[in-house]
Amino acid sequence: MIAGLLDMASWGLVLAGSLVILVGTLGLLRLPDLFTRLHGTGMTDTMGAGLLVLGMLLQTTDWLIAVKLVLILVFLAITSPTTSHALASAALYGGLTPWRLSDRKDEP
Amino acid sequence: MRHALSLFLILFGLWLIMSGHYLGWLVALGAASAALTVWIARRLEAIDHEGHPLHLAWRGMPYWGWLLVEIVKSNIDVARAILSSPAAIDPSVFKIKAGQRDELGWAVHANSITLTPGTVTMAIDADGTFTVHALTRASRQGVESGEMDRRVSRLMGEA
Amino acid sequence: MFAAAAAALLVAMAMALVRAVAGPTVYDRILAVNAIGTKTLLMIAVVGFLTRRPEFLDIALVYALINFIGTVAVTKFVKHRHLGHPANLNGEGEL
Amino acid sequence: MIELIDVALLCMMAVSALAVLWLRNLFAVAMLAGSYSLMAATLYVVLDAVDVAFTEAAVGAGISTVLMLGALTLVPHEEKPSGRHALSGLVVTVGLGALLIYATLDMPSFGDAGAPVHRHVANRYIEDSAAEVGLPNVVTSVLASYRGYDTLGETTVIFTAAIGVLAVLGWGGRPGRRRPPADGETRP
Repeated sequence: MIAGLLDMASWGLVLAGSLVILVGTLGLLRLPDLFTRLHGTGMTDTMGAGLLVLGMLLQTTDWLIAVKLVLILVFLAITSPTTSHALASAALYGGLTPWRLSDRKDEP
Repeated sequence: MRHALSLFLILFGLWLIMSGHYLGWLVALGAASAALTVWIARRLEAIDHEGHPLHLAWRGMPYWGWLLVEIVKSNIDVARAILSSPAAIDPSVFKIKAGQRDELGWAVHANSITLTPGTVTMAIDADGTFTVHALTRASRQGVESGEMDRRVSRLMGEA
Repeated sequence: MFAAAAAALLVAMAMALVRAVAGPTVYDRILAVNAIGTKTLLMIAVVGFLTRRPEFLDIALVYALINFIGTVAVTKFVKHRHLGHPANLNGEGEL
Repeated sequence: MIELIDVALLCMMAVSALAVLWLRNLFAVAMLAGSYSLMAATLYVVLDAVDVAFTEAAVGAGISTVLMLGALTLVPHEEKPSGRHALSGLVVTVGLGALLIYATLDMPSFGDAGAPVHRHVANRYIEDSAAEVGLPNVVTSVLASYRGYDTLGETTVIFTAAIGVLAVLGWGGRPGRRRPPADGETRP
């Protein structure tokens, strides 16, 4: 009974995580410029990876694997904002102008 | 010295977790490699209060919990912005003044802003002014309300 | 279940690859490759569970670090090559 | 499912390889080569070759990208259109490719226990290396102990090559090249 519930919860988490990853990457394709696209990958790195890893955590009984899964999340949580900031600041420094709503005419 | 020791313990603990083998000879090699890394870090002068802010890990539990909820909320916000037509987004660039006193507080604050999807810290000036890019109007208001600023200040023990 | 996750990651990888090919700016490509890296590390974890041998998670951990260091290094390189250009952070007024 | 992952990854690798040929922007080419390596590394993990995957990620996605970027500082960003198509080159490449594919037809199928590689010393490595060498990782035992002299020779060659390259490039001895950071620059 408990095992079945855990299995269902893990199903839900993994599927939700996959969905978040898909939506975030869709943002990478659909959004109009670099600065807005950064938010899409931010979704993948935080909630997408988080839900996916949580779902995997429920599938394992080995504590070593559980610790490694949590470590993946911790590393992502530290490195993802640093990467985003480095990219945004470099793009700003390189003279890229953020897209505004008034630029929409350029978009198909 | 206290920081060097804690760095050694973290590295060695990480080694133990990753290796999964607990023979005496191998564990000794792991300890030696952790010690070598600490020695190199000392030579690089990378060991200090900012290098691995352990004091924040425990005291910050309520903050990390709050941040998690914020991340989930903003994820839903960004997902809605992506899935609805591109007209739903309204990107803007604005500046806020961080209330923290030192660079570590700024780093925590700026990283928290970036970690919540929908807002990215683009630049930090020498006086603690952040330039932030926001995807939607709601995400901009979330940062401008200053709640995160207050919470980070409390986390850093400044307020 | 993990098959569905693997399929989703493959589709996401393909979309990121489209962004990497299409660009248009240098930074878009860096972002796309970074996104592919994140998906790769999740993929390795998922494949481990799919084949019921999740012992290879340390490889995913190492990938997380390589991806991070690589992206920051590339970003730094791009930024410093532009060091001689007039654009700088104090010119934000034109944003 | 695993076969499907293999096929999908190979397709994406083919797409990025074609894009590398197609694109003229050299920076984009360097980035795409990096993503090609990442996908190749995933493929190796799927094929259970974890050590190879790790090397591919470190060398292919890491060091080669850095080397290509280093080369990019010395050359223009755009590839010059050459205008002429070398037909002989195409013939040689396609011929060689066909020959290689023909050669793979003779190879034992993937994972075949009766393949020649699995009938020689491999069994002894797998069964006895833990007792004979005392290391948990068989690959490490093979590289560092059974083929120790071979590895010593390899590392000597690489070390010598690195010293040679450093001697040609010069190691840090160029004053005046380093600029101080501009005002207001933030550290990423």
